[in-house]
This record gives sequence, structure tokens and C-alpha cells, in this order.
Amino acid sequence: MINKIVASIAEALEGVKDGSVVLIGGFGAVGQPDALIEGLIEQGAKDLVAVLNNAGTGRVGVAKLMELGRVRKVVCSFPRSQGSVVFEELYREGRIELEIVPQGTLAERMRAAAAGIPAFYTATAAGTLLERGKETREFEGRRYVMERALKGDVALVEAWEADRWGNLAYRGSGGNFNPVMATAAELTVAQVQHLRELGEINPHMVGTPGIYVQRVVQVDRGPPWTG
Amino acid sequence: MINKIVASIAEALEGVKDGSVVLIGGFGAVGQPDALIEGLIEQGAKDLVAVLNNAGTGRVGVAKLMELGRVRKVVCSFPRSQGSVVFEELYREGRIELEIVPQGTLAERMRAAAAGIPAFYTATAAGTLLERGKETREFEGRRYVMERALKGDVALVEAWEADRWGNLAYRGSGGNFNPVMATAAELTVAQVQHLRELGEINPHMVGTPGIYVQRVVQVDRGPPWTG
Amino acid sequence: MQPFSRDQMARRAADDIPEGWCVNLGIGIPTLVANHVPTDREVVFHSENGILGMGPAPAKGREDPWLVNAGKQLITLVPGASFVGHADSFAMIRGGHIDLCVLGGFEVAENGDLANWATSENDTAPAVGGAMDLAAGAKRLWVLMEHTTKDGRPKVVERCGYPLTGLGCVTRVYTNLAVLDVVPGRGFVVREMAPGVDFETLQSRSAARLHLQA
Amino acid sequence: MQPFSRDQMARRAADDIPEGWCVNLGIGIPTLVANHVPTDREVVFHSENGILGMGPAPAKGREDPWLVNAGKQLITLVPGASFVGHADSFAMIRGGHIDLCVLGGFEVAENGDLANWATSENDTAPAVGGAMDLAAGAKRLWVLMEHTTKDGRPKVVERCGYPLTGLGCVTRVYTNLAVLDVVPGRGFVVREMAPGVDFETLQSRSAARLHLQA
Repeated sequence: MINKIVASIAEALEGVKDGSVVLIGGFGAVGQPDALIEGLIEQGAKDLVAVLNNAGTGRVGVAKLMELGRVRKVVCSFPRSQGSVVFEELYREGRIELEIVPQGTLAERMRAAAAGIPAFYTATAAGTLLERGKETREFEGRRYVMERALKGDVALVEAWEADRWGNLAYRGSGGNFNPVMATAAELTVAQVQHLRELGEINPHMVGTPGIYVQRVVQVDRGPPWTG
Repeated sequence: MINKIVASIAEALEGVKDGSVVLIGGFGAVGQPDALIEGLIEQGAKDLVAVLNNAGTGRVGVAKLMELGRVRKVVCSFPRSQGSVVFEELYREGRIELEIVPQGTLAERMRAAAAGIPAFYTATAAGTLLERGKETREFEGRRYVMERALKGDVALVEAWEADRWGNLAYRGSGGNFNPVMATAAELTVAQVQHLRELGEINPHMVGTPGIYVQRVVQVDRGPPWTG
Repeated sequence: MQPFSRDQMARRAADDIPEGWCVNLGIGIPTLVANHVPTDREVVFHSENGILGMGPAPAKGREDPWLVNAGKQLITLVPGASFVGHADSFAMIRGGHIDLCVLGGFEVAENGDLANWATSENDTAPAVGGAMDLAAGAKRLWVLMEHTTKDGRPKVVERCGYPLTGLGCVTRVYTNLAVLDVVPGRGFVVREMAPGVDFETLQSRSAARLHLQA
Repeated sequence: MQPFSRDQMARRAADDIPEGWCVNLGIGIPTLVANHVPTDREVVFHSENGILGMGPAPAKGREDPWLVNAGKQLITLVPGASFVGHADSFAMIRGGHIDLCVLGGFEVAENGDLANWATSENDTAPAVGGAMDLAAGAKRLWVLMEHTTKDGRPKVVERCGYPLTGLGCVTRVYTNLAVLDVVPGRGFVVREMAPGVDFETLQSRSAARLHLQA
């Protein structure tokens, strides 16, 4: 019997290695795998590359992981946001690397990794500072930047419900970065609010097919904090 | 009020020009926009480039369109299948052009067109006859082929249900080529079995968001023929 | 001189959005535009985090914490809404499917260049978010911004001094003083001025040549 | 000599599929493999037209005409199934997410090259379907084919003569005479022979050197 459901956060994160590229889903608090992030803090892996939209807020979650010196590099689109105090401190002190990627390019680079595409061209960032160091090329008179696939060793995602095959369904805008990140990592771990019997999730409502998910852990977190 | 629902097939196909690149959804009979194809036969546009998975069967639908001399070129993955008699005849006589594209590359080229990607690299077809005339390039020691975006002037798609915004939902395996083709054309026309009130389709069940659909026509075709 | 208030700027932009357009509003002032589209005019609002058919803020007590927009504010859905993931949401933007994007700006140049993400080449950690995707991908890009900075420096310029967000992408600018079209080969063309603003005053507060409509 | 029947070949392949794999079966003989996976072993079958979790053919009277596989045959779903569109379905294939693909073959070479789509360079309208995507993208590719053509020509060869489907992609071959591994740097290694088949006979019907397991 295929059973991707594990009993604890610790089990869900077993084997995450130092130096891993970790894709972290969510957009703001919605769809954020907060229990898995806390679990990663416990788990101890260091020298991590964190790929996510923002560079953390406050001193909890990803910010805490950074503060503990466990993140070598952040790949994100929006490092400086309200409350990104830890990142800003570390960055100023030269203790964390940063790769800024336009939000759509970030998503597309992961989609490319998931779809067997090592590189693609996009007009986003053409002619701007963010094309520096990248190949550019004209197609039909327009300038494009060549972007490379971005693959994770681990993806931490959050979903509303899951079954033992790892099929995930999302609630409201809780999908966001989660579906694409789930497809783009060697090991995808999902934190979900509800477990369902196989067949209970409508085949058309599956947002992430189980083929992309290796481990599922149920955590009753209640609604995302949107203070 | 946004209302993409039109009253007739003729209205749905108004303005399709000679020389158009027409994307035709479906996989076998399932998800095939058969009423729209018949409508296109009536409508009269010629010198067409038909993009679809197979090159038609029997002497109806796409095969009839070809037999009438209205298709200049077929872009497909599987031209020779049971009953592709018309295509084979025309092809033998040099009266129709053919571009063979691996099925996944066909889908991905349309997805690229829809996502603003003029070109991408894929391992599919690398080192085979189908890389001829294309750029190749190595990434991390593996050979890849550069493939170009494939955009349609018109997409003919079929769905189970739609609302007046053009949101489409599919039944069973009726999605197949339809969702990607719907995103990749200037004018996307959907033939649907059922019209729904706005809000009746669950936002998570929408397979093709209305932003991609310009016209919807309801046709009661019953189940696909799967003889 | 009665410069437009932020709400008036937003209303001016809202007035120009025809029924049926799919519109992405940047965070900040552009978000106000949604409040000013007449309720009988159907405009579909897109949010980068995967929402098509975003509605207004929820009434008190009716909030759904799983529903936020790109600015992470609580929102509602309208009937006809749909969800997609981030990759598909940005494919809509980057593939040219969004009819209009309204963004804030630091500078807009007469060739349509936009600078709105970084204030210096030496700022090595600027937050770009989805701005470059929107600038490169939206069918039209309108900018909603004050005509000058707080210390009076023009934001309507010949060439941008700040790092660019996108090249030749802006098609119209709504400021507190005027509405300007950006016309390829011509530059800024004045569509409208705020009450009591005259062309000379407007020109004096701009660092690019302005043109009157032909 | 008792060569394997088609069903026996399919059963041999099915025996080697462990629980939990996601498997794509090519049209034709490979489709038979599904019938031979023990019902208590969960294997997830993928179909190019966007189905993950394909079940067996429906019972008479329980057909759903909206449910077909890549061979356009009516099928069923199993609990846990999901649907995606063609682009996402092939992303699964091309991105290396399918554990195993089983295809038919015209020729398999000792370097793992596969030819199974065109019988001549001069055939200008061959049907490739999804074969090249599967060859390039699946984690493992097994080929199920007769050991020789009807007129006795070996299909297990040193180098393919027919146009290639994919390079170095085949990892195992199930024929009516034997099961062969394709080992990088070594070539064909015999895993098993059909009852009554000896190595010399097998070698004589092959156009590449065969190796016995170390």
C-alpha cells in the first residue's frame, strides 16, 4: 500500500541535508508551511539555500532560521518587506547571500525544472539590472533574457487536504507558490490541515498530483494569521 | 456585462481569416470540438495551418476540411493513425505540408506561447531526426534542442461547461489538449455541453480561466463517440 | 490649483477602464482604483498570487483568512472567480493576457521606460516582486504617481535616472496634476490637467517636454 | 523451446514493477502489463492525455465515454486518481517524474538507443506521438518486443539502423526469448531466458554481444 503520510514533523523532515536548496511555499501567511519551517529549525540542517517569495518577517519561522545562521543564501523576489529585520541585519553584515529574481521568473524557473527544461527565454528583466551576467537574445526584434531552471532538493509546502497518495488540494488563495514548488524538488513534504481517504478528493480538484509529493504530515494549524 | 456566450456556431467562428493557424483540441473523440470543426468547414476559411494531435480520421471533421483543400499544413504528433486516409492521400500527392512534433513538445510549445516564452530547451528529440534544422545546446553535459513557441490565431476547444465570463470546466479526460490550446491563441472559441450561471462553477474546478476565452457556444452533442 | 487627491487620481484611472478588461493593480495607491470602478461595469481583477475575479475587502465578520491579494490584504471573490497557482498566474501576466496593469512609479520617461523598484544601482537588496513581470507582460501599463517627489523633483522625465523596471512599457501616467499619454515617437501628450493647473505650470514641474493633444 | 507469449512477457515485466511506482505504458503490447500487476500491489498508471491513476477497462454497461487512455480505449479510474491537461501531463514525463515507461520497439541497441517510431529516414510522415518525450524523460525505460522480426531479423542490435526515438534511454528489454538488462559500458546482460532457451540460441538470434550476469 502506498502511504506517504508520516506521523510527525520530525519524520517528515528526516534526512534533509546540510547545503540543501529548500523551496518554501506560501504567499504571506497564506499557504505557508509554518510547522515544517519550525520543524526544519529543530531538524538542524544548515548552509541552506532558501527559495521563497519574501525573506521572512519578525523573528520567527524563516527569519529565525536565518537568525540562527542556517541560511547561506536567499533566492527571492521581495527581500525587503515590513518586518524583514533579520534578513536586513544579516545582509548588511555580509552574512547572507541574496539572489533577487522577479516573482514570475522565480515561479517559471521552478516550473522549468519540473518540466525538464534547463533554460528558457523571457522578456522580464530584459534591459534592467537583473539581466546582468545573463545571456540575452533577440527573437523577432525583442530582447529576451535566458533564465535557468531552479530545482530544489526539498520543497516545503502547505495544503488544505491530502490523501495517502500525496494528492493535495488547496483552499482559497492557498495554492500560490505551493503547486509549482511541489513539482520542482527531489523531496516534497506537505503540511496539511486535513487527511482524506483515497478517492475523497475530486480528481479535478487535485491541485498537486501525488506523483510530486513524497511525504504528508497533518498539522492542525487553524486559519493563517493575517493580522 | 461581460457576455462571451454567442448564439450560434456561425457567430462563434465569425472573422476566422484565410491563412489562420488553428489549434484544435481533443484527444481522439474526447474533448474534440466537433461542432466547431463542422462550423469551420461551413465558414469557408482556407489556407489554414491545423495544429492538433492526429491528422484526422475517416472523411468527416478535420479530414473533411483537408479533403476540401482548405488545410495548407498540419502540425501534429501522430499523422498516421487508423483511418487517416484523407491525410495520407493528400500527403502522398504533395498537396499538404506536414510538421511532425513530439506530443509533449507540441503541448510545451503552445504553453510557451501562452507564457511569453519565445523559445526553450528540451531533451525530447535530441539526437534524432526531429532535431534537424534546430539549434542544439549542451547544459550540464546533456544535449538539448531549442524549440520555439507555437501560437495560434484561433483555438477551437471543447469543454463540459462554461459561464458567461468564459470560464471552462472539463469532464473526465476531456481536458487533454484543450486547456493549453485555449491559452495559446488570439481568439479562443469554446464549444460546451452546458452553460452555467456565473459563480456556479467552483473557482478551483475552473480548468481554463475566462481570461483565455473569447467566445462560448453551447452545443448539445451528448457523449463523445468512442466506437 | 486643485491637484487631484489620491482617490481622485484612482477615480480618473478607473473611469478609463472599459468593461471586460482584466486588470492587475499594483500594491499601494493603484489598489484604490478598484474602489472607483462603477459597480455596473464588469472589470475582472487579477492578483499575482493566483486569483482572477478579486472582489472588494470583506465586511467585518465575513473575512476568509485564506483569501488575500498580492498586498496580503484580506479580500473577497466575485462570482466567476477562479484560482490558479503562481506559475500559471504569472503566465497570464508574462504571456500578454492582462489587459492593463496599474503600478506606482519613481520615474516615467518619455520613451515609456519605468523605474519603480530600486532607488540606486548600489542598493543591492531591492524588492522587485512582480513589477518587472508586469512591466514586460501586461498589454498596457498605466502609472499612478505624484507628479513630483516630496522635495519637488519631477518624476516625469526625459530619461530615467533610477534603475529600470521595464523598457518602453508605460502607456499612460496619472499624476496629481495631470493625465499624460506616452506616445511612441512623440513622448508625453497631455490628456487632461487637474482643475486650475495650466500647461506652463505642468511643464515647469516636469523634466521632459510635454505636448498638447493634436 | 517455449518462448514467452505476449501475456507472459507482460507478466514478467509486471512482476518487476515495485509498489509505488508511477508507470506509463505505451500503446499496444505494453498496455497488457497493467493486467498482470497483482491487485494488492499499488502501482499508479499514467496516461499521456492527462490521467494519473488509470484503472482497468470498464465492465460492460459501466463505460464512461469521457474516460479514455492514450490508446483511445475506454478505461476507469482508481481511487486517488487525478486529471491534468496535456502540458502538465507531459511535464510529468519530460521532467523525470515517471518512474517507468514501457514501450514497444523496432530495435534496441547495446548502448540503450531505441528505435520505435519510423522504419526509414525516407518515411517523411512517421507518427511519433509521445514516444520521444517518454524516451527522453522517464526515469527508466523498458522495452517489450519480440526478439526478432517476423522474418527472423534480430531486434537486439549493436547499433540501431532505424531512426532513433531516444539515445541511451533503454534500461531493460523483455522479449519472447529473454529478459535483458542494458548496462552502461557493458551492453546487454541476460537476466533470464524463456524455458528451453539456451545462451547460444539467444546469442544467435541477437545482433549484439550478450553477456551473462557476473
